[in-house]
Amino acid sequence: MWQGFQIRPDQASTIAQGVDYLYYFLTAIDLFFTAVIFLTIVYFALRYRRRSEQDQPKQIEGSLPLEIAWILIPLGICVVVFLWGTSLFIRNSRPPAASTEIFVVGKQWMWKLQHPEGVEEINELHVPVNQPIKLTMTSEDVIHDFSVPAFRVKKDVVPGMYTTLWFQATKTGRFDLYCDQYCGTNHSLMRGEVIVMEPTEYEQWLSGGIRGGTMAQSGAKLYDQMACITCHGTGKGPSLTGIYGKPVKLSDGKTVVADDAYLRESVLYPSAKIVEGYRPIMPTFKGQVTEEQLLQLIAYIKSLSSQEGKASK
Amino acid sequence: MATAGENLDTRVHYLNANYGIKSWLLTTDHKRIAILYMASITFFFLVGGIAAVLIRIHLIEPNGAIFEPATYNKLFSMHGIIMVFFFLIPSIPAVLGNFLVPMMVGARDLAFPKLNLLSWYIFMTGGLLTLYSVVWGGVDTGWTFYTPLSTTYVNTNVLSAAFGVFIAGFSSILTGLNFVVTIHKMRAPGMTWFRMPLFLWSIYATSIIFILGTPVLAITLVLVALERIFHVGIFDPAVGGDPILFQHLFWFYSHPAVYIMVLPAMGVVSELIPCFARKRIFGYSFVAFSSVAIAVVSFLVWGHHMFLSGQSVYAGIIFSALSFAVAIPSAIKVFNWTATLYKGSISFQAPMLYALGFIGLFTMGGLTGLFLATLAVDTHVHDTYFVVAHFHYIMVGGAVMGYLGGIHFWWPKITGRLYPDGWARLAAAIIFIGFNLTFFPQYMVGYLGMPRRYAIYPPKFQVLNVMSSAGASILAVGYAIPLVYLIWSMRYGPVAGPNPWGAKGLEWETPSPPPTENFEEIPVVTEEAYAYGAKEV
Amino acid sequence: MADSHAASPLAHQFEDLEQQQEAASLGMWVFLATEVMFFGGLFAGYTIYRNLYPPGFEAGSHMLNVTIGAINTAVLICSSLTMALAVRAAQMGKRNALVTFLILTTALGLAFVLIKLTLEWRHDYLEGLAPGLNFTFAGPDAKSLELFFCFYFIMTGVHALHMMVGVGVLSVLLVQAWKGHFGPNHFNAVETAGLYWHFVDIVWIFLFPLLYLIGGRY
Amino acid sequence: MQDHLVPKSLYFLIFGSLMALTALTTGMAYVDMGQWNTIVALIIAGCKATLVALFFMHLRWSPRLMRVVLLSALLWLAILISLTTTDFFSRDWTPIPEGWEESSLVRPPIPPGNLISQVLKPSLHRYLSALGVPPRASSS
Repeated sequence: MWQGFQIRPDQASTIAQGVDYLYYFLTAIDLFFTAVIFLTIVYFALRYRRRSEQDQPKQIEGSLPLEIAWILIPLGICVVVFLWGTSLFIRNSRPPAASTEIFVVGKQWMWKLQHPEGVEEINELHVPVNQPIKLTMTSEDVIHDFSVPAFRVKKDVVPGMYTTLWFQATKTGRFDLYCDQYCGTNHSLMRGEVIVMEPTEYEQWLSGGIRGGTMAQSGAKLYDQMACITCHGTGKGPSLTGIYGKPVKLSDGKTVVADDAYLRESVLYPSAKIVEGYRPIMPTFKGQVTEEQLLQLIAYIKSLSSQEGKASK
Repeated sequence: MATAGENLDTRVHYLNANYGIKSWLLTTDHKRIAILYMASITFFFLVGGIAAVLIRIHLIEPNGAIFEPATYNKLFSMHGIIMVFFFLIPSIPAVLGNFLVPMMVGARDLAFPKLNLLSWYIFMTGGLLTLYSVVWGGVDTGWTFYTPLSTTYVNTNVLSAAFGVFIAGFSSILTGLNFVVTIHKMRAPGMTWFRMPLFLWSIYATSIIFILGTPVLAITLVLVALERIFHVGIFDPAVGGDPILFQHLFWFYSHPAVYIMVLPAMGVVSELIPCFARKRIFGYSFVAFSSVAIAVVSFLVWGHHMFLSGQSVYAGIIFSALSFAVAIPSAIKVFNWTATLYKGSISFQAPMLYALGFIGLFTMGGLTGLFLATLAVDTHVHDTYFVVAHFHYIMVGGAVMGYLGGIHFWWPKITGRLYPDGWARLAAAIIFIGFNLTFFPQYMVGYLGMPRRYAIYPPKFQVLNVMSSAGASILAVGYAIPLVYLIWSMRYGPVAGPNPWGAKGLEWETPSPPPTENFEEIPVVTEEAYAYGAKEV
Repeated sequence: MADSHAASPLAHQFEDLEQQQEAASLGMWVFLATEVMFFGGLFAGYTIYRNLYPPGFEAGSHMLNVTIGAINTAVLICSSLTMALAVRAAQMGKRNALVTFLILTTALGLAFVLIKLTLEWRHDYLEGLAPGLNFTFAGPDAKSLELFFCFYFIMTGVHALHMMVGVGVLSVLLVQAWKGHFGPNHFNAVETAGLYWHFVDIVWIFLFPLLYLIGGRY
Repeated sequence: MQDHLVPKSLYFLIFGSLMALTALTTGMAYVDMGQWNTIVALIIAGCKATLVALFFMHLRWSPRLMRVVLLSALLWLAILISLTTTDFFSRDWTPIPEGWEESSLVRPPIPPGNLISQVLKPSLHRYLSALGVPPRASSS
């Protein structure tokens, strides 16, 4: 029964160890102060127990030096822990540029994952070991939460916005993936596995799984089906070539960067931000495209930029 | 109630001043209203407790021992809603606060007695409405009512449950208002701010939270209801609304609400420790101001519930730093209580055991709060059983221990009779042990990654869950014992006399049970609080 | 207990009239503090969305009728004046003046709500601007405009509800004043009701620019 | 304090000022001041509210306690609004980790001397523009 009894999950990512060290440090502080309080109370309780009903102990009002000491010592510890925890957190908040981007859509009650090459998975995520992976996540319905304890990463998956999370696995194997934000009836069944593979195996697995072309190819197909080109290719609407990641000037004089969130908004709510020099004629595609298709469209628009970048070089 | 006594009826007191259902339901006497609250919240505690027992039985099996996930979800939502809004929040303020605040300040009643009775009726209206909706049909959003789940996706009694909580909120507001005005305006001659018992300081701090926090929850629930009925879109991403705004507004109240639960318990402990150590409290003004500091700082830290919610990284850093600030006043209190014991004359009657238990459990609960304020560690343990364990240490280990300690301490004053001390000590010990056995394993299973609110969980977490459930059965026994002997003592307990513990404070200078007007004549205060041994010096 | 003292203006739990007066007025101020936070939740939401979607909010604001808004503001300020004069009459023990001013205040309060209801909400509803009921606006910024109207209806609705509660309280006071219930030593109820009434006025003083004037009208 | 009898003329003076300010704020809405329209309107509203509170609500003659109650409510309101907006307007604003390795860099490491010009300033500008205040440098 006690065999394999753990006090921590596997350390399977580059940040797991750092988090665990901080956890141990906090546990040590916790145990130390708990011990101090418990032992002092027990000692006082025995040493100063009431020996007769007539006991009238000498009164002590307090002690300023002691008060200052037990304000400053916890304060010092808090500052150390805060700085330590925050620096780790900041590091975990910004994915490295070289990350492979995988798209995650949460819906009641499953995880849908799409690799850039177009492979789609449900409740299973295959990733190569020792490579930074960036997850761009959104939800089709309620708030979910993508959590992999072995990687010590977790992030809410919120409808209407993109959240990101990144990790770099250091061990091959299968690791549990949970939905940590209560999301309705089958919340506890919204689980899966992250399968970390050697890069060569991963390539093999990928090539076996490609069905409908890459994300960008699927996006291109959609782009065709929905006849986006009738406006965006004719000058009626702004050209989409090379806009990804670039600033766009809007009709109200403001400038926004054409990132995932902006593109998503422009498909769903075209009138929200009108590009300067164009009329608000685009119909909304809300209800006509799913969150996955949106991600494919964005991948396609993104690919238009990289192609252009290559061409200009 | 305590009518057929040995010699309690020889004089007129608040319990025998008049009889009959009407004399209770229409009373404006703060002491009787306190007893009305005590009966109501005991009832709600039993309902919430039954839910807790069922939850723990269910979790013995990884696949769920008794319920479908849908039922389990309703069960933990019911447990959370009932326990938070209808037991913990009113527990000490509405019961002990109502009974003691006027007596401690040396007044005949609260400033607005009719308003006080109204608060109880509001509380019961909200409570019964919520109870109806969580028992018949149920709610499965959890006590947090997160949008858009609660507004769009679930098909259960969200509206009526939220409406019940909304109504009960006004009871909190009016109670807090009554306390603040009473403490400001009704103090007896000579009762200066720095002569007040620390219980009053903590009730005052709690009232600040009631007054300034509860209305935000009220308006948030109104918005949730409008959103659910009309789909107006304030929290709906489809219209450009942001579900995270709901979390901001919700936690703006609900984080300070944790301190509504634990601050009064701290106040109780600050009364018990000096009495049973026969010592003045160590560092009176530090303990007093730390209560107010906790109340203020508690409003600055709500974002630590949202580190991973899509809230900005910068806001997360700010909230993390502010969250650590709460640790300081909490630490001040724990150290000062411990120092009060030094060179005291310590007796171990039941209330003292609860107080010492409170210090132990609150220390453990508070220190694990540091884990959750630390961004990187919270990233791992957020929404796992680690959080569940942490807040049960604070709310059950802290607030409920404090409540029971206070009930045991003032029981002779409330009823005029003593309970069997041996049984009470036994119950305190069983509760302390049972509590730790229940919730300590949850810290461990939480760090291993088990998410909260899971009806079905991976088998690898089973050992710790079985341990927790086993501990819960001990805890349940511990809670059942006081219920029996306290009810027994109301009729058969020995007569207590005005001051069975040799305690200081105005409430002990009047007979037990006190007369309706509390004091024969309004007392004049001439000494500091906790003037133990003052005459000798 | 309390009932035995009902005839005398001093309730049993107080030592003297001054303590009772101070308690009543402090109680009302504390209650107003909760009201600040109650509206505060709405103001917080408004601030965020107004800054996230300025064009939609400004366009929405432009669809409201400033003249009616300004007239209503004036009505409320008049009612605040009559309320203040009512309290003054109560302080001086002038029963007839008190009754007159209470009637005026109640009437002005009702006028405010009626103007709101018939000239504004009804109009907005007919224009198809009521989110959740018949929101049919389809121009640019439709979705943030809908958010603006959410806030418009909820904020003015909650405010009007407070007005109605105030009108109810004042009607009760009116009856009591008519019966000669109040005197120079016994006008707490009028005073605290006055505080409430002025507070509701202040809320409107902020709602008026936030809803009607943002973004300018030029 | 309740016994303080305010002269009728003062009430009418306050009433007059409130009406004048209402007219002023309505009139100002027709003057193009850009971002300042809202700010001016709010300042006028603040003045009106202060007048009502001080004179109609007798705050001017009330004990300090009442003012403390009111001010703490406003302080709490400020806490609610400011901390919530802090989140909303720094959403796309992620700090750069210290010692971020070159191999996996989003952008090259910034020499400490340029920290202000390359990190703090643009961030501040973005923050201000999110709040609706156009930063001076980024116009045109």
